[in-house]
Amino acid sequence: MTGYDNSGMADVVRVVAADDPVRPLFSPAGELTPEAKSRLGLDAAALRDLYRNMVLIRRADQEALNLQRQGELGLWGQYLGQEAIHVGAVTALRSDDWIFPSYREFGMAMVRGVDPADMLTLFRGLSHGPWDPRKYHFAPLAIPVATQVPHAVGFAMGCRLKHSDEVVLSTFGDGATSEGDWHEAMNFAGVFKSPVVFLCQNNHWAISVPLSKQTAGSIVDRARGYGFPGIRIDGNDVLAVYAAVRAAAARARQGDGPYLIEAVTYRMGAHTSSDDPTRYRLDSDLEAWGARDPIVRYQAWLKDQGVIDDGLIAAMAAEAESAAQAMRARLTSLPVPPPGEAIFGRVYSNPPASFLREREEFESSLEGS
Amino acid sequence: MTGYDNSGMADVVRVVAADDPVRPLFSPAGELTPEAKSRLGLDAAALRDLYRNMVLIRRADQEALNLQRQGELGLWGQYLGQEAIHVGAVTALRSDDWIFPSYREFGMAMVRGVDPADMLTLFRGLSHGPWDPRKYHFAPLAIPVATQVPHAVGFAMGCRLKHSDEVVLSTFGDGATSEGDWHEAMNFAGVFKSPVVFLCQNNHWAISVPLSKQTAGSIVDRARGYGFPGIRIDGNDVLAVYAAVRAAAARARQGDGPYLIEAVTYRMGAHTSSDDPTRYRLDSDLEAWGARDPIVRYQAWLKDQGVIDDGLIAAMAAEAESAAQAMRARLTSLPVPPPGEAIFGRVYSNPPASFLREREEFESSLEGS
Amino acid sequence: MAKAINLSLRDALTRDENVLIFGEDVGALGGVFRITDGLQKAFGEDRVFDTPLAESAIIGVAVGLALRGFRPVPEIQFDGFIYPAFEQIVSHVAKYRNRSGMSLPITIRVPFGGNIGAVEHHSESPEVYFAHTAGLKVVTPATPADAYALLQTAIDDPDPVVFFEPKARYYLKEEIDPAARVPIGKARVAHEGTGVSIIAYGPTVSIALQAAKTAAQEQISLEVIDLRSLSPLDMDTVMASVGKTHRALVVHEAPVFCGFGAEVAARISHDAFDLLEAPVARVGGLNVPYPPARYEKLYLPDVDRILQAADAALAYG
Amino acid sequence: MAKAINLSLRDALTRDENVLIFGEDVGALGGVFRITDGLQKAFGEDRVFDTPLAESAIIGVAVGLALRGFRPVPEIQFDGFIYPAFEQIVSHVAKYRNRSGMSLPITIRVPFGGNIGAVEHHSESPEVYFAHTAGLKVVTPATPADAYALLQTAIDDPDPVVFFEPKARYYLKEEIDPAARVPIGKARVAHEGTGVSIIAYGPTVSIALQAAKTAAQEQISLEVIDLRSLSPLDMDTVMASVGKTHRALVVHEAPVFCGFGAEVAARISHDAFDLLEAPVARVGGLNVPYPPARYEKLYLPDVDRILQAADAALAYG
Ligand SMILES: Cc1ncc(C[n+]2csc(CCOP(=O)(O)OP(=O)(O)O)c2C)c(N)n1
Ligand SMILES: Cc1ncc(C[n+]2csc(CCOP(=O)(O)OP(=O)(O)O)c2C)c(N)n1
Ligand SMILES: [Mg+2]
Ligand SMILES: [Mg+2]
Repeated sequence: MTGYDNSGMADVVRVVAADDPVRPLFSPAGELTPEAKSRLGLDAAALRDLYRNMVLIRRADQEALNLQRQGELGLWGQYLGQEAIHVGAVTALRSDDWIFPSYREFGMAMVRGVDPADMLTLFRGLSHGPWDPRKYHFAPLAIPVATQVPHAVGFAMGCRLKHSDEVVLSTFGDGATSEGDWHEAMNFAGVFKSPVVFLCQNNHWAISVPLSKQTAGSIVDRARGYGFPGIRIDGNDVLAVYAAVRAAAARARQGDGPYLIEAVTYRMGAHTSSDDPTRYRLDSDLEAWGARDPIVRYQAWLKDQGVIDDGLIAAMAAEAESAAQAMRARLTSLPVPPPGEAIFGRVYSNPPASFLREREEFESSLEGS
Repeated sequence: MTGYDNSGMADVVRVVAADDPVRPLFSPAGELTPEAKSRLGLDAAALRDLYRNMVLIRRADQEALNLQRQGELGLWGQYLGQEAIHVGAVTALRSDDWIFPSYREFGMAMVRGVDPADMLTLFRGLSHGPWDPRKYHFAPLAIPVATQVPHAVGFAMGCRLKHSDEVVLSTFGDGATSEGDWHEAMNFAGVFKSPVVFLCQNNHWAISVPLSKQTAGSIVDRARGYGFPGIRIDGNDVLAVYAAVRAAAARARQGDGPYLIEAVTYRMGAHTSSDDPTRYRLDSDLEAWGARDPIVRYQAWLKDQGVIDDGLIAAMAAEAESAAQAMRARLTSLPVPPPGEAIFGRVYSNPPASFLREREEFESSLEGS
Repeated sequence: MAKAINLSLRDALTRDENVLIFGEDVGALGGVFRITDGLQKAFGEDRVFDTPLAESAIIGVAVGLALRGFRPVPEIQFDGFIYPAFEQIVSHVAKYRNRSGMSLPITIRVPFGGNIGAVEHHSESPEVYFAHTAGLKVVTPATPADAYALLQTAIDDPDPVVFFEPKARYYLKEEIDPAARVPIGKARVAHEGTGVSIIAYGPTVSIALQAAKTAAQEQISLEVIDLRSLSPLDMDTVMASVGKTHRALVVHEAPVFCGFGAEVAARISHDAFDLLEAPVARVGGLNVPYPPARYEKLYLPDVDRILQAADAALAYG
Repeated sequence: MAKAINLSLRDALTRDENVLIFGEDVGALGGVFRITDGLQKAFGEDRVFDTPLAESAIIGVAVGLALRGFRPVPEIQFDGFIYPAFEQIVSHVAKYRNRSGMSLPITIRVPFGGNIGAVEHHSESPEVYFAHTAGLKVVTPATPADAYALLQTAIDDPDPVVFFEPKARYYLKEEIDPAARVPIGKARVAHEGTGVSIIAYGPTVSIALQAAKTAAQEQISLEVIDLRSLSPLDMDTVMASVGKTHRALVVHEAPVFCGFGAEVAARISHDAFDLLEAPVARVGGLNVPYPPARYEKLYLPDVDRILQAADAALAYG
């Protein structure tokens, strides 16, 4: 401890981890530098794959919206405009790195290989969680805002305790940063130096509440208060997201702790199919952000680089089209699981006798009717 | 809105209120500058009063501990070592500025004029809140950590909505900053630009958990993330606390919003009378911080300034002694309120009939026995 | 009912300048159910405002605003999102007056219940958590007229009230009498009958009424009691009914185990011990987490299950 | 009982390397009740560690740790401080398996109940909030032996368990058989009798036993059932007892209104309708916030109130 002098408070001054492998890759405005872009080490096939995945998930998003409008889904929340984050982030991770999403990360799950038709059964009212998280290292969607963030941190704490080298991606929206769970989890991550990358998808809206009414200060500035670095980047540039997540994940993997990435983007659709953005949003915003469309921009750059041509673009569009049709066909033909199993089947590993009795009574009452 | 250029993210960049009337008063290490000290505008009487109040509340604290040891109180939580914060902060406020304390602010309440014997009935198991907050503009003690912070912010929001010019003091410990409520309240204060001064009493411990295991990053750095300024100051210097709170309150009063003061101090006693610090704390810490005792330091300075002499010091000690004896005498002679009133009397303003029936039955059952 | 609640809020805002409405999306959007539609426009951003996404703070600042002299009417967007505010409600809203003598005239509005085909966390029935919490008053209307009048009473009440709105009944329409008031703690006989007393509240009242109608065709007479207030519970009205019928069953959407029906059944069984001609039955949600939408009709009480329980009660012994 | 729980944790840590203990002050201090005394020293900071002061995150990270393959045994320091974690417990701990197929072998330890002369928020009995929440198992021991054995079972169970420890009984001492196990969902007959069945759990079991002893002196025979498990509830044992006595009363510290006793009373009244010779009585806390310590004995159920209720049951009709 300390005497009464300047160092008197030295013990309460925590220096933010000086090392920051992400910052050098970006301009002060959050754009990936040309220099960093040239050093990504992605070959043409990999660059094309980023494009292809963005096209695939956007088309699936559109198809899901169609399905909702046709009454095949109860609800749909578009991620239109956020494809660069979904594709860039997942591609930057190792396949055994776990992802803890909120509820808008359908695209991320697709990139991870979860079958989109299976996933849609959630929005069709058939299941609360249609995939096995262990198979895809992809946690169930979390609907209560920000509540998944402590799960991600706990999982990352566990990776460290097991001396394994996976890292965890925790993704959430701008609105989520207002919740207490978000703060508690950020502080835990800092205190336990957990291998977790926090990825805020700042799409400017929490349903109808704009960032200006949601967040005092700025989201990225908060990282410092938790003792780890953070950066605000252009969330509509798939390569920027890829570069930032990859560098932050590498840093976490080597034991240097958490990192916060604030990826700035824009929710081009409604909050969900139940929402009516005309009540609170100006069309002019859409236009401005439409000009920054992540797919259009990336396509232009790829052409520029001669990595892609109109033939390939058309081919990928066609692939996305048939994938969307296949998704629709499979979804609408999927059987409805039997009620007993759907309602009682997964509640307990070790179901109490009274619970099993209730299930039996329920199932026989169905036969009855 | 913005096109696709650097200003593309301009709308998410919130600049922390540039004005900071507190910072200039302090050295980078958080010491009040001699210059600022000379400009406090406190006359000799006021300077003496700060000393007198610290002596009074320390003696009361000691007497409460004695009472606990003698079985007159069920519990006592000392604030030994934190007197400069208690006295400096309250003195810097207007008497109609509300204070929302946690559970260790007995000294603050005394300075506000709450009768100490009445207050002690809380720790004697006679009442959950023995004073009328409206009379003293001093909210009830809040035992669930950090839960009072949103109350303070809501109250401050209300002051603004009523166009009145009171400000609110929200005080809490270092451990409290880990709770979700703390974060949510800080963000609300920033978003609604509420007239509230956040005063963290960083006494290095949350029961047995040291700051290093409690807080990632640093507490004061978090203010920036909420869009308002903050400063870390020497919490064992009553003039530093007075100056910081007064300047932050003046800023809030004129509509410039919240301010965070991290007053660094040390919990010289046990967490409470139920605690055993020998299990987790080194005596050497106590020695080091003992050397920074707020009363000893301030006394030396006052003598130096010729504001106080041994005669006055002895007189104040005597006054504190008799006040402590009076507190003890009054406490032990206070009647035990009748059970019916104590248990049922304050639950509802508009008690349901069934509730009144239950109270009647209860009271007649007492006559019965 | 949505319109009735909107009107009730509007009238409260007009009548008392200290009434404040706030929560997530209650401003420009008018709430995800449009309950606060047009209120911000009419009363301004100081009276009706959006908050950040933080339920604990929404309730916590309501406490502070109430202490400052306001009558806060915070909205919790969905039943499933009241849990983050649980500590503020249980440790402060319910207990603050008991420790300070200061009243908290807060009305917490919560759309609750299922049957809307929603995704997880949007169809919960958490009412008993609050009914068990001393210091709170807990009410829920079943009709637009009651929604209007009960909300007026709740907002005027000096004590904190949790106001549960049966969201699956928002579509109901009815003439509103702005002078009408419904006291907290007073149940109503929604349908007179002699055979079995069906005790319901909120979303299950209309199902109970359907059951009564169906039963009538078979010359079975069911009485339907709409509790309206869960805490305090109006046992006088309940016992008056059971005094007639000597048979009772309770219906709610929440899981039966430790649900509000347990209190009602325990009380009736106790107070009407010598009167009862059949055990008090409970018809409610299954003891599982709320299921996916496709299965909710099987989870929720329905007319058939009510009629079966009523028949069993009548056939008993 | 404190020693028994400490030993149970120690044995679990030894037996299964995936068992983790964490919470506020559980490390160097050994917990405010010394329940984890010496465990960090013995098993290291990776197995037994202090956390920041944040209950929601304590439970939230327990979920993440369980998903990663651990068996977390988080401690909530006091009953009154579990509320901030309510959302994580109700929306995730209870429902996670139902949406993911992944089990959460989490045991949440919570010292609960009053009678310790504490300040506000340190004497709460929140058990029914969790018993009503489908997906959780809720247990509470009344003796050191049961505390040891039930905690072993809880930690081994693949499903989440809320383990309520009657803190006012921590002082109880008893020989421990490390091989003993108590299954979740099995009540025990704590004292045989024929006159009235007293259903108790946790802190009220010893009061019920005292009542039984006192009554015996007046040739009144009371049977005491210690539920041990609230969810699931062992109605077989309860009904076997009521089948003998035809009279029952339930005792707990929580307020009676919508307390766990409501479920027990409703079930007995229903299942034993033809057997009962007196209404099922409930003896519990008053329907007020927990009072200041000086008054808690008047708030809490005691031997006299139990005996009065038993006499009334015996005298009934
Ligand atoms: C705890 C909680 N409160 C409220 C809601 C209702 N709700 C669903 S999404 C949402 C806005 C979330 O905004 P953000 O975090 O920015 O994510 P985005 O929808 O923009 O992807 C709200 C308020 C919820 N799901 N959970
Ligand atoms: C929500 C909650 N959790 C746990 C506790 C138990 N507890 C009482 S004080 C305390 C430590 C608080 O530390 P700090 O905020 O630094 O305040 P200090 O005691 O140092 O003044 C804890 C954990 C509590 N009162 N409330
Ligand atoms: Mg958003
Ligand atoms: Mg502290």
